[in-house]
Amino acid sequence: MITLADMLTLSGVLFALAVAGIFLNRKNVILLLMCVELLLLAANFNFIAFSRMLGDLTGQVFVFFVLTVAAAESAIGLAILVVLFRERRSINVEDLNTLKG
Amino acid sequence: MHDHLLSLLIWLPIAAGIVVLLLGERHIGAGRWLSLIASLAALALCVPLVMDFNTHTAAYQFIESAPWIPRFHASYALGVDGISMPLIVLTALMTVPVVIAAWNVISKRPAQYYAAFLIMEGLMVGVFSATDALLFYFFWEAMLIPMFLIIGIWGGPRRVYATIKFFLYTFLGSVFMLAALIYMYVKSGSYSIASFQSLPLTLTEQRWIFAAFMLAFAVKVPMWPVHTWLPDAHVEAPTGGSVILAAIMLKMGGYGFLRFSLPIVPDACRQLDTLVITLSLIAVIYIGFVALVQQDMKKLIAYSSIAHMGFVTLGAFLVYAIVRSTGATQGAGMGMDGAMVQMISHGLISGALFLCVGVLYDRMHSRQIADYGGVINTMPVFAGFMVLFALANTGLPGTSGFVGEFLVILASFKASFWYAALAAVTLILGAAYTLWLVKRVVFGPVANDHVAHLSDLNGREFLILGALALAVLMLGIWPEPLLKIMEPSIQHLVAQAAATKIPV
Amino acid sequence: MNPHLLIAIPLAPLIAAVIAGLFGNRIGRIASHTITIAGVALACALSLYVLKQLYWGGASEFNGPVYTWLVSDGVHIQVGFLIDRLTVLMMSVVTFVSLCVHVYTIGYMSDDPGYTRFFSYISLFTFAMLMLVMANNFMQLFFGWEAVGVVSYLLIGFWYTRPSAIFANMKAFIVNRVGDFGFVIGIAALFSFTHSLSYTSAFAAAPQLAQQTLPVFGGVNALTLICVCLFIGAMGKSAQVPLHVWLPDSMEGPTPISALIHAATMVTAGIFMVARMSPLFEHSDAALSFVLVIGATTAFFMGLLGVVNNDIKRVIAYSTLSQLGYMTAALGASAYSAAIYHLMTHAFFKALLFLAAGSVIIGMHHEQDMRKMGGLAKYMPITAITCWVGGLALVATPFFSGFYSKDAIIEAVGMTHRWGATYAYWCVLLGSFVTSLYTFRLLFMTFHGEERFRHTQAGHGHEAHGHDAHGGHGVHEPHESPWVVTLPLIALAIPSLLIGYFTVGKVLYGSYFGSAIEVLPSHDVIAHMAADYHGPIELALRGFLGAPFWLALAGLFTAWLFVLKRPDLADAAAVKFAWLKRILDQKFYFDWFNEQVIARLSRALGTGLWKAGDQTLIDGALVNGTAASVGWFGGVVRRVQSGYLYSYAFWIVIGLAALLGWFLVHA
Amino acid sequence: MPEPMMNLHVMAAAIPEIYLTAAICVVLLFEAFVGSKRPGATGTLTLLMLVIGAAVTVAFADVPQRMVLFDGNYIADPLAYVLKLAAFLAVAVSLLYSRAYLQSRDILKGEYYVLALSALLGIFVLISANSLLTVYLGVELLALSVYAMVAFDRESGVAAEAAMKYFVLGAIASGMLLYGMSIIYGLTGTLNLDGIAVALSAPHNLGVILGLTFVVVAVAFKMGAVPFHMWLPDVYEGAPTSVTLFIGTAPKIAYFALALRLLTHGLAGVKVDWTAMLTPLAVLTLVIGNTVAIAQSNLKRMLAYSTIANVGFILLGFIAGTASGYTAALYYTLVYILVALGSFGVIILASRKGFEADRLEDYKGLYRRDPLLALAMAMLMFSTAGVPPFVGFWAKLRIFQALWETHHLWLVVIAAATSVVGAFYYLRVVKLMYFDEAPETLPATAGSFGVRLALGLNAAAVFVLGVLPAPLLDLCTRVMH
Repeated sequence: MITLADMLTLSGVLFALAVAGIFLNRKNVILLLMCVELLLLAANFNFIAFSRMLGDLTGQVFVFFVLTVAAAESAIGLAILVVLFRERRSINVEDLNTLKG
Repeated sequence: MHDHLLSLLIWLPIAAGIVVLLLGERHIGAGRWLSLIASLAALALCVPLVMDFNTHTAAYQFIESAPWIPRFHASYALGVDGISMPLIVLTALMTVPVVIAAWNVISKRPAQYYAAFLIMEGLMVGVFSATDALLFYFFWEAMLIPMFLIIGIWGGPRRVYATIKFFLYTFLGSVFMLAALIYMYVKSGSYSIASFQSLPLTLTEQRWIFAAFMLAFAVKVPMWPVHTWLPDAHVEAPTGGSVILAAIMLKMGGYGFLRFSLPIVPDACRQLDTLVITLSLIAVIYIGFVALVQQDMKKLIAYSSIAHMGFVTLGAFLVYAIVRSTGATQGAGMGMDGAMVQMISHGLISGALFLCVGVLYDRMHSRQIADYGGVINTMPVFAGFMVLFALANTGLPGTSGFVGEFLVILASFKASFWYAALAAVTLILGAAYTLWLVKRVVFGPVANDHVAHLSDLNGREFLILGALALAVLMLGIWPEPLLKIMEPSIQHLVAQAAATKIPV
Repeated sequence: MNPHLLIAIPLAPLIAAVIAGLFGNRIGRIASHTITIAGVALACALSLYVLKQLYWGGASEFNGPVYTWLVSDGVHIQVGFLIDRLTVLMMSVVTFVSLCVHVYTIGYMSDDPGYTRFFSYISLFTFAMLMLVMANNFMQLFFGWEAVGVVSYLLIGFWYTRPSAIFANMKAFIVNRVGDFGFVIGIAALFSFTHSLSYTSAFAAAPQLAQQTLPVFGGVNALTLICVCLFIGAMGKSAQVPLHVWLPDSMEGPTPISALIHAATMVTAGIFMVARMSPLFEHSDAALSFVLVIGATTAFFMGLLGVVNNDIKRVIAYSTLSQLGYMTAALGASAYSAAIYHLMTHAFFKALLFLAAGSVIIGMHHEQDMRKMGGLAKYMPITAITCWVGGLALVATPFFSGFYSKDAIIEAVGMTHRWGATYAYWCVLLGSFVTSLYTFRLLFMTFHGEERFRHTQAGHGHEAHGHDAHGGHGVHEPHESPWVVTLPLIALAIPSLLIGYFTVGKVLYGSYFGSAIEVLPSHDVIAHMAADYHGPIELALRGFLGAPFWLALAGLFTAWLFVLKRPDLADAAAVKFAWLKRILDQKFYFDWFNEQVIARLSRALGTGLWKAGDQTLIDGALVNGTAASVGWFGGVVRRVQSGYLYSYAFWIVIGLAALLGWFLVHA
Repeated sequence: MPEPMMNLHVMAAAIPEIYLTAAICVVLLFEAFVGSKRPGATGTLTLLMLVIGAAVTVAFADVPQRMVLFDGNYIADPLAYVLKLAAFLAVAVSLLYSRAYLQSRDILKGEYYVLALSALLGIFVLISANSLLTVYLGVELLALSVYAMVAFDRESGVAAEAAMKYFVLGAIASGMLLYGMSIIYGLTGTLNLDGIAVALSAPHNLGVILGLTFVVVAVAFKMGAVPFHMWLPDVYEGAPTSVTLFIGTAPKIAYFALALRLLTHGLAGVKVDWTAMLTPLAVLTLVIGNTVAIAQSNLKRMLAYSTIANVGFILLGFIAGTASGYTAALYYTLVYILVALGSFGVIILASRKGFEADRLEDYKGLYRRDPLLALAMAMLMFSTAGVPPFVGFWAKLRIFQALWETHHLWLVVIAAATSVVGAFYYLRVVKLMYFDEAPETLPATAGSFGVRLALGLNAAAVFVLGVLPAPLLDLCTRVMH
């Protein structure tokens, strides 16, 4: 039997992985985008788990919205990535440091 | 007209300043005359203010009131009593020489120069006539802007440092005062100063409020050790800026102590008066020694201002020590009288001295004492004025400089022998630094070719210095008219300061 | 007495001074001196009239206000006059000497470009001095006190291009301010007890004040503190040790000033003030002892300095110091009337001496060094004779005015039993010898003996006048001065000679002062002396038997020996007692101490406070230090914003973790 | 709460959003068919649409009291009405200022306006959000539009970098918001803010505070509170100035609404906790925002830090935790937007193609080159510094007052002290403009008469509202109660 606690733990692990991935990754921007997706996934997991526990569908409806938004978000993210690559010829995170201070 | 006299005094110069600004540098001829007329008109408006002033009451007069921010119970409330009225007259009086002194001298953006001073005048009158704390603060802070620009635009080589220091220093002080005012509003539900004065406050509250007021007013006065902005500001400011700074703006600190600190937080004042008095005495002695070794005329006069303002704070806070030592308030009023007279007198004298330095600076473009010597040989009339004002600065009887110092020393002996003794040291130090200045600048053989080619005062300069000399002498020979105006308000203030506001 | 008439007395010279001062250049020299002389003459005439009214006319004293200066805290401070016999005596002396000096100035300053200014100043001085003596309250007293100081300041620095003059005037003012410091404290102290500045209330409170103590310095008697403080003021004005240093330097001013201000009138203000305050001082033995010791010290030691100086005016200046010391000693002995009496006689003969010296200086073409004079009696007979009269009065030759006053002082000091009286007595007694020594030295060196000016080489001493109307070089034939100069000499010589003889019985031993001076019966030495008084002739004859006379004679002999008979002996003595001479030449190192220690320390302190306190500590560390550390902090924190995405994310996580910490605490 | 009937009459309150959605479509179509032929026409149309939108809002959305629509997901109240009008105004003015800027840099494209309008829609949704779902949708709609706007100038490398940073960090914040929402949902069993408020007013699971932490982080991120502020200076600096102007103004209204709806309404039950969390954030924000601003040499970046410092003040209003405090925060937000519009507007007018006028030294002697612009900038700077007679003073005063009412002595002291530090860098701008001489090489300033007039009015408003602050203060108080 998969308990609520198990689900929450999983989502917590996913969340932590995503966050860790963002600040440990110092190479590729695409990896960052993937981590962001993972982050949303963690949240979605929570919603579904709670929804099931509560017997309330709104949580799952929320997940649909999140998925949609996530898709849009990816689109925009990739678009920015394209622009960035066009200008910089690099998608290395380490190169994104002209703005600072 | 009496119903709106104070409003007129505030807004007439401001309106004139804006018109001058709009006329611009191209119509500076008209702008100049307009400035003069406006400043004279403001002075003329003081005539009914003085004439119709009721000297038998401590209540506010020439009251105006209109709702401003009804939700906060803040109103556009104006009024004068015996403490603020003389300061308003002083403001109107000192603006005229500033305008005249700039006549042919200021060549850089003159229209803005005049406008800045006219707007300043209005704002300063506003500070003295506001009976609503929020309105008071509004004018108090707004005034910083023109002064900031005056020093920054028309100032000397280190003007930027000086003016930013000036602004931040005073801003630092006043922000905390604002916090204190708001606190009292929250407690009393109104911004009227009278409601603050009647608001019961515990000792802890009073101490905090006292600290906030102290910061604001001590910076403005300025008291040691928050005085270092003043010498810099004075040295860098143009002549008019120095005059207004010394003559009026410093007085706001003293006015603040009298109007806010003493009546609003009397118990905290009672507890902490030794602090204020100690700082005042340090100002008198420490600053006196520092003034002695200054090489720059304006700096010397600036330091001398700090020392003289020490008497203001000393006189204002004597009441508690007097009560402690004699058990009665008898004599406290004299200290406050002295403080007030000292403010007026210092306004005239320091203003005049800065104008004198301005006269020299216009000719030689130096303020270094070492560049002068024997000015009397080529500018005898000027030398006469300079010596007169210098002597007045040393507190010579017969000049206004004596009255305030004398009254404060008399009152301070009632509080403590040591207060009087240390305060009286100014007799020696004041004479030493002022006369040494005079010796090095005015007297002696002609020091160099530049001095040899100096020309004496022109009519314009003679007029303003002469008028100020007359005022200084008149106030010294017969100060009673001034005292008479102040007396009821001072007595009222003594009663307020001696009372306790701690709720039982 | 008509108050308007009294007001006219000080006002006349004031108006004249203002006219001459403001419009002098417009109306010209003659109009200027005419109007000022007229003003002073009017004041003088009115003063004499008031004197007559009071003494002979039986008028009662006047004590009333002129106008209310201010009312503060219920205290009325008024400008007003107290005219009694003491006051009117001073008024008469002041206006009379002033009048003489005015006339004399016409000649002395005839070629000076500051002619009208000078007249304006001395008239203004007359006004200020009158305000001082006529005051009936301390505020006005202090006004006059300071006002005479200012005019003195202006007049010492009259020749403002001379560095020594403008140094001297600043020094004079500042040293006087040290005295005024005490004076103001004294006034404040008195006020704190009486709530009034009027003399009347102060005098009334005196006995009661003597019972009170002030909790300072471990508790002092209130009246003693008040009196000592007031006397410190007098020490400044009347140049008592150690505040005497300004007076010799003040000789930088024109000679008429030395006569008027620095001999006859202003410097005696302190004496007058103490006498005026006799109702206070009488109740404080400690204060009187202080006065006595200071006065006696000044009388003897300052006289010594006159012996070694060669500048004719400075010698007279030291003599003035010494004589002021005598007066002060008299005050300290409760012999107020003797002090005032000496003040009066001294005013005449010392003004005479100064004016004579001025005449010599004119005759010598602005040479002041006595070593370059000699034998002038031949060329300037009137000056010489009048100067001798003054000199003999100064050394207290019987029958001369100085004798009556000075002998009385010595005797009074001898009779008093106050703490320090013995010391004081020896000082004033030996002072007679010293007085005589320097006086005759001056007379001999100037008017007799070798005509040393003939050997003088080109070039003046450093004390020569800066203005060069007479500034030629080489040998000049001395000449007698014009009548405007000699007339005042004669006018002053007559009272110098006679006034003592005619007035001693009434003023000193009679009841002239009445209630104006208050002396406790137990202190009243003058009353004892009055009991022995049998007329001026008898007194003078008795004087020939007294020690002071023989000491003076010894002084005469010594001066004659060293100056005229054996000048080489003087040089030998100078070598033998080199240490003593050095001390005297250095004027007991007072100036050295003031300039090298006090002034230098003050400047060092000022510089230290400025550089270390203001610039380094307050501005550097606190003000700019705060600004700098805020800036530094901003700069450091700025580096945290590294530009790297992962570091931004890292900070978000840090923030999240920190806030989760709150959750943990809570849970 | 009674469920209102779904009919057109009841939906009237939601007409601004409905209208705006339609307007986006109109502008999009117009751009597709006309825009390419007549560049700039889309901009004009957009402005027109905004004006009409404001009129429509006035006509329909001025609800007398609180109304809940769409199954409790949407709320219409006087506050929303005022905020929406303010957002209309802010967007309109910022688009007006930016037009010439966009034109001269060849980015005057219809899409820009479409994005701006969709961002505005996001703002509206946030303003009227009454459930976690609408909050999330509003946040994302606004954020996604703004990401795109930052990257709009495809020729600019820094803009792309800024957009990338903004995007990634913004996504993290969204993720955290979602994660927090999920926990809150799980523990309260509802997405509806009213429902959450009811649930939390009873004794509740402590886990809510865990969710709250994530929500607070997200809100703090959006507002730009330290240490979640790091995107803000980079984005402000990197984005084209017109975009900086946009994101520096209208979205602040949305974020204010976000904080207000989420924290003070939905999560009112855990006020103690979020107050405790916001307090250190606010202090840090005040201190770091003000001090780091001093160290800047780029005006846009400096203003970014100034924004952060101002956010500190807005947070203080929330920390006060009373209606008065929220009113103060609202007033502060509106005042801040007014001033920010002007300040960035000045940068836009001072710039040229190839000369961004974003370094501080570019403002040397501006007084000589363009007195009006310098005067406006000086007024705006003094206002931000909180000096009367400018409106910024009242904003600070209002915050102080709220803090005093709740006895936050030390916060008052810190706020006062940091505002003095802040005054320094505002003064420095005035100093550069008025006290320094201009180098010869600086180009002249730009701006058509209309835009300059608008900027002049903007600055004048800062002054007039400073002298007569009562109307706006009253308005804020009224809508908040």
